[in-house]
Amino acid sequence: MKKILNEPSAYVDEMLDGLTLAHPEFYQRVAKRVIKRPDAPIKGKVGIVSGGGSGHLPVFTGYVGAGLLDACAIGNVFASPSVDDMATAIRAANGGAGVLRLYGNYGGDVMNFDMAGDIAEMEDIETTSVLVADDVASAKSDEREKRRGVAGMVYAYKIAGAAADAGLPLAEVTRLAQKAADACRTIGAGLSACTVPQAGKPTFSIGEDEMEMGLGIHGEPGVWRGKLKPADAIAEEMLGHLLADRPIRSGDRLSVLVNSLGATPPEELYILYRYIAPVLQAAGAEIVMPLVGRYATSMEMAGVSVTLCALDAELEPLLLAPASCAFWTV
Amino acid sequence: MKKILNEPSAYVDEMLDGLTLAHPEFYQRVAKRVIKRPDAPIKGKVGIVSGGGSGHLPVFTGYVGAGLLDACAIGNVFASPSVDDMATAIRAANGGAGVLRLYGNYGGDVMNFDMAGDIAEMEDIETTSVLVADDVASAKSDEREKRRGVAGMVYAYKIAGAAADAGLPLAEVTRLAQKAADACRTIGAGLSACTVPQAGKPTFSIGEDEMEMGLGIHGEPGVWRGKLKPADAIAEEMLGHLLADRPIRSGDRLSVLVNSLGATPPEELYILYRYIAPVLQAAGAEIVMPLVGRYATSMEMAGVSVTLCALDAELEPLLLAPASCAFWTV
Amino acid sequence: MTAMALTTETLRTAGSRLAAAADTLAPELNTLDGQIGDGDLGVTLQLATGAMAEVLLGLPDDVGLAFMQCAQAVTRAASSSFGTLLATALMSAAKATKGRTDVPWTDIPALLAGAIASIKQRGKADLGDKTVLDALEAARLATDGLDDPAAQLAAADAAIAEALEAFCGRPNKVGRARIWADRTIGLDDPGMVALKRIVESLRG
Amino acid sequence: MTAMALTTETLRTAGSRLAAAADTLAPELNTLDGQIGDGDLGVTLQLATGAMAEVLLGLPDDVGLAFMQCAQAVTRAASSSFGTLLATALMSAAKATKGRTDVPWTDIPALLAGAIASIKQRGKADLGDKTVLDALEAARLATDGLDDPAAQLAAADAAIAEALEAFCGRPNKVGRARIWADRTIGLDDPGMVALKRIVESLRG
Ligand SMILES: Nc1ncnc2c1ncn2[C@@H]1O[C@H](COP(=O)(O)OP(=O)(O)O)[C@@H](O)[C@H]1O
Ligand SMILES: Nc1ncnc2c1ncn2[C@@H]1O[C@H](COP(=O)(O)OP(=O)(O)O)[C@@H](O)[C@H]1O
Ligand SMILES: [Mg+2]
Ligand SMILES: [Mg+2]
Ligand SMILES: [Mg+2]
Ligand SMILES: [Mg+2]
Repeated sequence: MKKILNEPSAYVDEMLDGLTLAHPEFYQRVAKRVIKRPDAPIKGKVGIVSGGGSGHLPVFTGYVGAGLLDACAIGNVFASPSVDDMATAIRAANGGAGVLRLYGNYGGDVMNFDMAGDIAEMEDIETTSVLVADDVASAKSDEREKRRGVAGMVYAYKIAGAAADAGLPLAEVTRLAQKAADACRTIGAGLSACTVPQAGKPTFSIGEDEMEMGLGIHGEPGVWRGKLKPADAIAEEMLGHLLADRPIRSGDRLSVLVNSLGATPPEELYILYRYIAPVLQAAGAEIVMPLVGRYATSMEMAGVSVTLCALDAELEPLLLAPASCAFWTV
Repeated sequence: MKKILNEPSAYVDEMLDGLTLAHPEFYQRVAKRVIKRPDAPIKGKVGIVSGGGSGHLPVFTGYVGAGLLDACAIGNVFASPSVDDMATAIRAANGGAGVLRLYGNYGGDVMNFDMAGDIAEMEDIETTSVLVADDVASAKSDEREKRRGVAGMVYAYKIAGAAADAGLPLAEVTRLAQKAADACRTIGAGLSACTVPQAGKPTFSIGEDEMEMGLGIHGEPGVWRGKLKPADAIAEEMLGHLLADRPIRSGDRLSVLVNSLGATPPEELYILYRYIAPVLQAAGAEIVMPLVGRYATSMEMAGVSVTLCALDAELEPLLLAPASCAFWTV
Repeated sequence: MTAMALTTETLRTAGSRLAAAADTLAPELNTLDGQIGDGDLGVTLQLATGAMAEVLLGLPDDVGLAFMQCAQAVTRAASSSFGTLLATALMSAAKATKGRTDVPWTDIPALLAGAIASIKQRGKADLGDKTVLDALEAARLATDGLDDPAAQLAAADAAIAEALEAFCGRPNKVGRARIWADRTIGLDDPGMVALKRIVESLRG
Repeated sequence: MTAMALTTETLRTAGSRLAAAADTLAPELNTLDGQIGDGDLGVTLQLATGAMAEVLLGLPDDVGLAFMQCAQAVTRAASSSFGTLLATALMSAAKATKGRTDVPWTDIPALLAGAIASIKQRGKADLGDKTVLDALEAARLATDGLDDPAAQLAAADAAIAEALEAFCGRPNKVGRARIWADRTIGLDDPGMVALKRIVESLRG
C-alpha cells in the first residue's frame, strides 16, 4: 500500500486533526467525527448537515463553510458515519429553524441518517432529508431514486447552502436542494483503483491499458471495462450517457463539473473540458460557472467524472452566490 | 501510459485550450503558448512574468491572476518555453513600469529568460529577474544559488504580486520577490513517478514499497531511496532537512505549505500537517496562513513537498493580501 | 434466564453473555460477509456488544429506558447496516416497554413483531428478501405462545436453523449483496447467521 | 561557398544545407543526448534548422539583419539549451555584421570569438567544461588566418574531431550532464558532436 500514513486505523482521525489544525477558521470539531462551522448553529438559519465515508475530500467534510454546510458527520474510509455522530451533527447545525440532511444515496448512510432524524425528532428538532442520486451509470432513468450519489453533491450543497444563507425556511431550502439534486447528472470513468487504508490492498484491479466507464466513487463496477480510449472519445461517450438521460434543450443554462477522482491531474481535465464545452454550446446550451478540478474524489484513484447541472432562474443565482470553505471559494 | 489525452504532441496546447475556455475571466491567450491576465498590461503597474515547462499545474500558468502573475510562457511538459514566447509574455505584462521575470532555477529556463530579457531590453522594456531556488535537497546551503526551484515559487509569486499590486516600483518589487524567494526552503519526497506524454513511459521506476526523499519535481534524484516510512517519520525527516538549513528562531512567523505532487490526496497531506504544525510551534514559531493542497505538482506523481517560508513585517502583509486565480483565492 | 419476567437484570445478563461471545463469533461472520459484502459483520457485532457492555451496569430499572440506552450505545459504536438495524430493534423495544420494570415473557413475540416492523421501515426490505428479518420472523413465530425464556430460545434457535436452510438456495434481495444477487444463491445470509449465533449465545 | 565574401546568399545556402541534413543527423544526436541528458538534441536541431529554412528566402541583404532573423527564427522554434545557444551565437554575429552586405572570410574567426563570448555569458560555462564551446574554440583557432571558406570548413572539421578525442575522457561540467558528471567520462559531448555534424554538412 503506497500511502503516507501512520496506523491505518488512525487515518481518519489524524486527517481530521490536521484539517482542523490547518483551517480553524472553517472547521471546528464538535466530536471526534463531527465537524461544524465555527459559527454554527446560526440562530434562525436553516442548518444543513451532510455525512458519509472518508476518502472523498473535499466531499463531505471539506464543504462545511459559509454558504455551504453547517456540520458534517464523518465515517471511516468508504463507510457510513455512526447514527450518534449524525445526530450530533444535526444538533450542531440546529439554529432553531430546522435542519436539512443532505447526502448521497448509499444504503448504510440512508438508514443511519433516517435514524439520526428520528433521534432529532425526539429532541424536537425538525429535520428533512434530500438524497443526491446523480450517477446515471448506476440505474436506468425509470429508477432514478436508486442511483448512487456522486459529484452532483457539490451542486446540491452549494445551492442548498445559498438558500439557507438567504434566510429561506426549511421547506423552501429542502425544495431547492431537491431541485438541485434532481438537476444533476453525473458519470464517472476510472483508470485505476484506490486502497482503503485498513484493507491495505486496492479495491479492485484493472489492466495497465484499461479503463472502466461508469464506475462509482468507491470503485463500484460500471458500464464496461476495456481499452483506454483517447480523451475526446471518452468525453464523447460520457456526454452521450448524460445527454441520453436529459437531452439539451435550446436555451439551457448548464453548469459543468469536470472532476478528478484524485490522481488525474488538472491538465487532463482541461483536455476533456476543451472537448465538452463546444459540444454543449453547439447543442444550444450556455455554460455557467464551469468547474474543473478535484471536487469529489476517491483518494488516489485515477479517473474523472463529468456532471451537468441544469439551471433555471431560481437555481442559477443560488449557485453563483458567495460561499467559502478551505477547498472552494465562490 | 495511463493518461486521458489525445495526441501526446497536442497535450499542452489542448490543455491550454481547455484552461482558457473554462476560465476566460482569469486567462487570456496572447500566443499559442503565452497566457496573460485579461486586463494586462496594467498601465503604471510593474508586470510579473513567469514561465517553465508544463505538467506542474497550478504552476506556472495557473498563477496568472490578480495579485499574482501578469503573464506566463509555457513550454512542453518539463521543458523550457521558447525565448520568443518569453519575450511575448514580457511584452504582454509591460505596463510601462518594467517587468520582473520570476521563475524557477533550471538551466534552460535561465538561458531562455535571460535572452528574452535581452530582447525586451532592445525594445526598451526594463526588466529584472529573480530565480526561485528553494529545494534544499538539490545543493548544500553554501551553494544555495544552485538549488532547483520548486514549490517555494508559490510564495514568491504571491508576495511579488502583492508588491506590484501595491504600486511599488520595479526595484522594490524585485527586492521583495528576492526576499520572498530567499525566505523559502522546500524538500520533496516521492512515492511514484509520472509520465511525460511524449515520452510515453515513466520518468523513473521505483519499487512498490519504496519512497525517494529529496526528489525534484521532474523526478530528479534525491537524498536517498528506501522503504516507505510512516507519515510521522517522513514529516520528521523533512522538517529535519528544512530546519537544519534554517533553524527556527523563537518568535518566528512561518507559513507552511504541505503540497501534493499530484496523486497524493489531501487526506495524507493533513496527516502530515498534523505532525508538522505542533513541532514548529513547540520550537517557538507561529504559523501564518498554512497551505495544504496541490500548489506545485508533477502530473500524476505520488508524493509531497513541504515548504517553510519565514515571514517578517514586510513579507507577511504581502502574503495575506488578496489575490485570485482559478486555482487559489486569498 | 429463569426469572419470572424480563427485567433490566435480564438485559444485563444477556448483554454480558453476548459481549463475551462476540470475539469468538466474529471471524466466522466476517468471512461470511466478506463473500458477498464488505466483510465487517463480525467487527460490527464486536463493536455493538462491546458498547452495550459498557452501559449495562448503569442501566435504569425502567426496561424501556434500559433498552433505549442499549440502542444509543449501539448507535455510537456500530455504523454498518447490522448495527443500525440492531439499534432500530432495541429502540422499538424501548418504545414498547417504556415505563415498565417487568415485561412478561409472553410479550416477547410482540416485541419481535415490533422490531420486525421497525427494521422493515428503516431498511426498506421485506420478509422473503433473505435478511436478518427472515430469521427474526422465524423466531417470532416459534416463540408465539411460549412463556418460558429457555423454551423460547430453544424454539427460536431451531426455527432460525430451518429458515437458514430454507433461504440458502435463494438470492439476497437487499443490502450490499443485492448487486451480486446470483452469487448469493447457495450461501447463508450473514445477518441471519448472526442472529442464530446470538440466540445460541443467549442459550449459553 | 566559393564566393568572395560571406553574404546573405551564403546564409541561404548554408541554412538550406543544414535543414536538408537535419533529419539524417537527428537520431544519432538524440541517442547521444539520451545517454546523459534528455535525448532531445536531434529534435532541437531539426526544429532550429526547420525554422531557419522558413525565413531564408525573405532574408534582407544586410547580413546583420539576416543573422538576426535567423536568430529569431531559432528562438521561436527551439527552446532546449542547444537552440538557445545557437540563437545566442547568431545574435552575436548579427550585432557584429549589422549594416554590412559583404563580410570577408577572414572575419570568421572573430565572429566565432564573438559567439564564444556570448555563449559563455549566456550559459555561464567556460572553455574546458566539455560543451559545444570547446568545439567552437577549436574551430576558431583552426580557421584563424585562413581566407577561403572551403579551407576554413576543412580545418574546423579536423580541429573539432581532435577536440572530441581530447575531451572524450573528461567529465561534463555544465548542463544536464553535470549531475552525472562521472558517467560522462568516455562519452562524447552531444553538443560538440552536433557542431561537428553541422560543419560536415556545410562542407557538403
Ligand atoms: N436493508 C436491510 N434490511 C434488512 N436487513 C439488512 C438490510 N441490509 C443489510 N441487512 C442485514 O445485515 C447483514 C449485513 O450487515 P452488515 O455487514 O453490517 O452490512 P453492511 O456492511 O453492508 O452495511 C445482511 O446479511 C442482512 O441480513
Ligand atoms: N550552459 C551551457 N553552456 C554551453 N553549452 C551548453 C550548456 N548547456 C548545454 N550545452 C551544450 O548543449 C548540449 C545539449 O543541448 P540540449 O540537448 O539542447 O540541452 P538540454 O536538452 O539539456 O537543454 C550539450 O551537449 C552542450 O554541448
Ligand atoms: Mg458488511
Ligand atoms: Mg459495512
Ligand atoms: Mg537535451
Ligand atoms: Mg531539452
